[in-house]
Amino acid sequence: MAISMDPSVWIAALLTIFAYTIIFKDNPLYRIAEHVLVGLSSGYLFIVTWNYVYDQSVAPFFKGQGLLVAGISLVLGVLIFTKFSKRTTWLSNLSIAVLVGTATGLTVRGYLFAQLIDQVKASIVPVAKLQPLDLVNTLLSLVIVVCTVSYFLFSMEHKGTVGVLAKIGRYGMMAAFGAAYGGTVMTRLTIFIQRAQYLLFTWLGLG
Amino acid sequence: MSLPFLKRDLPVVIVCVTGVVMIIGYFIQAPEIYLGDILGNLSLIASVIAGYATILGILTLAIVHVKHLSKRTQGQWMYSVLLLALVLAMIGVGLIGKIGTHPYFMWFYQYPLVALDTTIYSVLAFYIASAAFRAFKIKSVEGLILAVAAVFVMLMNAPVGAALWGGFPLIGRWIMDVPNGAAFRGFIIGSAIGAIAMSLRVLIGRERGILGRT
Amino acid sequence: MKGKVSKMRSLAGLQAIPESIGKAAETNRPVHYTPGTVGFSGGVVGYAAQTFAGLSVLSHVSKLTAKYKVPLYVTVAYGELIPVVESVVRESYASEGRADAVSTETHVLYFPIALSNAPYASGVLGLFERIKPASNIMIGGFYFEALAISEQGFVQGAIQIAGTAMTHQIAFFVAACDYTLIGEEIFVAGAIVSQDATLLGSITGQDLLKIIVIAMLVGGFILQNLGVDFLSIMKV
Amino acid sequence: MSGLISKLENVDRRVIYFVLIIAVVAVLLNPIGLPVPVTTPTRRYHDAIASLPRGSLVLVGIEFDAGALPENGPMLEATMRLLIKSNQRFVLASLWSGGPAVARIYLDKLKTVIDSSGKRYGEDFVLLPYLVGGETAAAALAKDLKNTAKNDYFGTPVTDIPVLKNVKDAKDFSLAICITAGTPGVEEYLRQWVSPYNMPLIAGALGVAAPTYIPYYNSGQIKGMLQGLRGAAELELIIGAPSSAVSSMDALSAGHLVTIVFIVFGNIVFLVKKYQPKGK
Repeated sequence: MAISMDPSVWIAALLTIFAYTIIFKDNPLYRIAEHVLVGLSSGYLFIVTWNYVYDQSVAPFFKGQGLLVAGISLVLGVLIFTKFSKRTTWLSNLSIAVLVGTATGLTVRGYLFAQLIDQVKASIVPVAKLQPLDLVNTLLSLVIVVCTVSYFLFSMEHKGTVGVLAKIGRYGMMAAFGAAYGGTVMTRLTIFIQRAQYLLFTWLGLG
Repeated sequence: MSLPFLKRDLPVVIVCVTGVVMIIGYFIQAPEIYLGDILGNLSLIASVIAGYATILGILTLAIVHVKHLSKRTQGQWMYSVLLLALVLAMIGVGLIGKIGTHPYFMWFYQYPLVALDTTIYSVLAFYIASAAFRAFKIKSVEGLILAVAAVFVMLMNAPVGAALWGGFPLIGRWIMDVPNGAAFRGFIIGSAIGAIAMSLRVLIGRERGILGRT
Repeated sequence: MKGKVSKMRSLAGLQAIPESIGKAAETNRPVHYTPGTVGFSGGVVGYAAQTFAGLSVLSHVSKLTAKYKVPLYVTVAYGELIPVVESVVRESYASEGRADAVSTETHVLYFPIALSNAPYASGVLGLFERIKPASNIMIGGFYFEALAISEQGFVQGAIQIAGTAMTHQIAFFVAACDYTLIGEEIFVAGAIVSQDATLLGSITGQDLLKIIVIAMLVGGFILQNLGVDFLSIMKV
Repeated sequence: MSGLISKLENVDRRVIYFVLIIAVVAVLLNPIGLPVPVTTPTRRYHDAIASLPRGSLVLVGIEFDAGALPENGPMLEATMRLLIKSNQRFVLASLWSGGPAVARIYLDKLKTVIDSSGKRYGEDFVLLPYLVGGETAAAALAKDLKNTAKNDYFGTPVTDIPVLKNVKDAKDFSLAICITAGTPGVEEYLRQWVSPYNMPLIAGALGVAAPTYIPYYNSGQIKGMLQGLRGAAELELIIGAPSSAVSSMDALSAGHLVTIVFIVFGNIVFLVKKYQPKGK
């Protein structure tokens, strides 16, 4: 294979190299890459977003359907722009309030069920039929879960029994964080390897 | 209604009402009450508001750079020109024909945008190595646990681990399953309780800062 | 309840905030703050609470920067946060009697999230090279930029305080930052610094709930293995 | 001596970056071919598909977009190969706006495999369009597929598509597969497909996310899991179709080794400094 003759590949490859220079030092090449990325992303985001808000809050008026929802969306959406004037900025709070309220409701739902109750249930395991090693692991897991939750007790200092539990909980979390860190190396390297393959093979035509 | 009420308290009332409707809607699933429709529409309205807010954000960003340009901020204004030109170019080609389908728009997406996006992402391969070099010094019991867990899991993931010693993947797997699984379970339980309490404080208007009040 | 303020365990990360802003004042360098990259809605079901936590700590941080007369840069990744952050900052400065300094000393910068968080990350990386913050405080929900920004903050020599409840990212904050708020700690941070009796009371409520959860875990485990079907009781 | 040690302890991070670049590039250009042993979660992922009676209907959730192609893409490719090889019927669906475009990349790539197996679009598999609404859409799809996606990706009404003829809701599927780069992803499937319908679920997860899904795997809510590119490489090897994931494995090993070597090196220097006799 030989070096690529495709101008598009050259642009992608050069921008890739420009962006990588940040790991050494700030320099004009990185700044170009940064501003190209932010600029293109903003334009892309504008198009995707405009497409969506137009469909939901403007188009219904031409079709004469779903006027109520579209009307409310349009009014609340446009109110956001009142933040540009000090006198009217409080109006944007009304739109934000709808966002906050909806998000809060979803948060309570999402956390209460999927996270809290399910995670408690998953720790309660029948052990009668387990192999000895699995039994030990199951009990150890329960201990770590309980200790980690105790670590998050705020209204008491970590002393005495609570102190011991919290300490074990913290050790457990450190093992978890180490594992999460180590497990991430693969994903990060994967994407770097993919970029390296692009530069070496697609662009330079080596290998 | 007085203006102070509209300014200070109406937003709190709106937060409370919409939030409560969202929560109740989850528990009451009786078709005759039509809460389902209200819920769906409320989520839709919220997503459209967020859409307009995104446009506000892009406008704000553009204003910052127009200011740099008009003031000729040293070492910045020419980058601002580049940025503004590309925002306009992207929007321009995006609006041709059926929105967001023009070949030029796809080209901007496929070559410069995806290349830069994944490159910034992959910069982490470097940062993760240098942060590990610094952070995984065994200065305490906690540091020891952190470093040992990280190394074993890395040696479980990389094929080279098993090639060096068959025990690496086994121990790595055990760390993943037992301490990692259990501690994250405790972490999630704690965070869930905290998030729910935080949300309830927001619903009753006690949490500062959320609606810009201190 | 009024008047009696419950005593809370101290969080090292919170105590470090005034110190790091003080250092910024001494060295004449700015403070960077971010309330995370999940927004209210743009992120996902359930993550908004972390943004709330970020905003509630911002109100504390901006009062301190107003007091110490330190320039404050707040970066956000969602448009809806711009008006909210601006008004938090405005009110904080007003409460310190420095309303006039908002337009010169504070900057709310928006970097978009489009295909991924990369544009936001690249924007903040570049910003750090230019402003060289002395203090970098990040509280909220984060994705991969957590490590990118904190490693860049380290290179710039900032004192870094970070907290998140994101399971995927907390490890990087622990590794790369000077102080961390882990998981639930971010949800109580704002309440602790406010010293508001009602909010502190709600933290005691959180603790009570945790004790109940522990009792359910241990009791449920024992009952289930004694033949009482605890799991089916828990079906809601 | 102590001057040298502090220099080593504070080694410039750029040295680390440089070594990492050299190691990865060198191995990419000269692959070694280290063995890749198959792990249990991958084995169970494979078995969940391979042990289904032939002709079972499987939902394949493509919950990622172009950004996650390096890691999720090979998982999808190997999974589709396995589905074809074990004679299953499947529905490709996505809660991510970029998902269907990703699916098309792999449908094109596997065209010869599909053609030679005699599988036909519409009869054995189908691609649904992007389903807007995240978790709500996942729930709606499980409850009433044909009213949620009225047409397939190419605009054909779903009522005219043979593979969907007798499909009403989630109960008509034998297995759900979620290959994901985040949210919406595994958690949405757990809440909307697994809990209400008792659907067996297997997942393809980014290496970064896999640890956080371990609780679900341990509790049996997820039956099998591909963890990162490594998982994809293992699956490629089990089904005898080594592809891009397998060829990246050596570079992955090199990158991991560099990181570990620096951690160990950092600690040696740190310990030497700590126990070095004080004073001159």
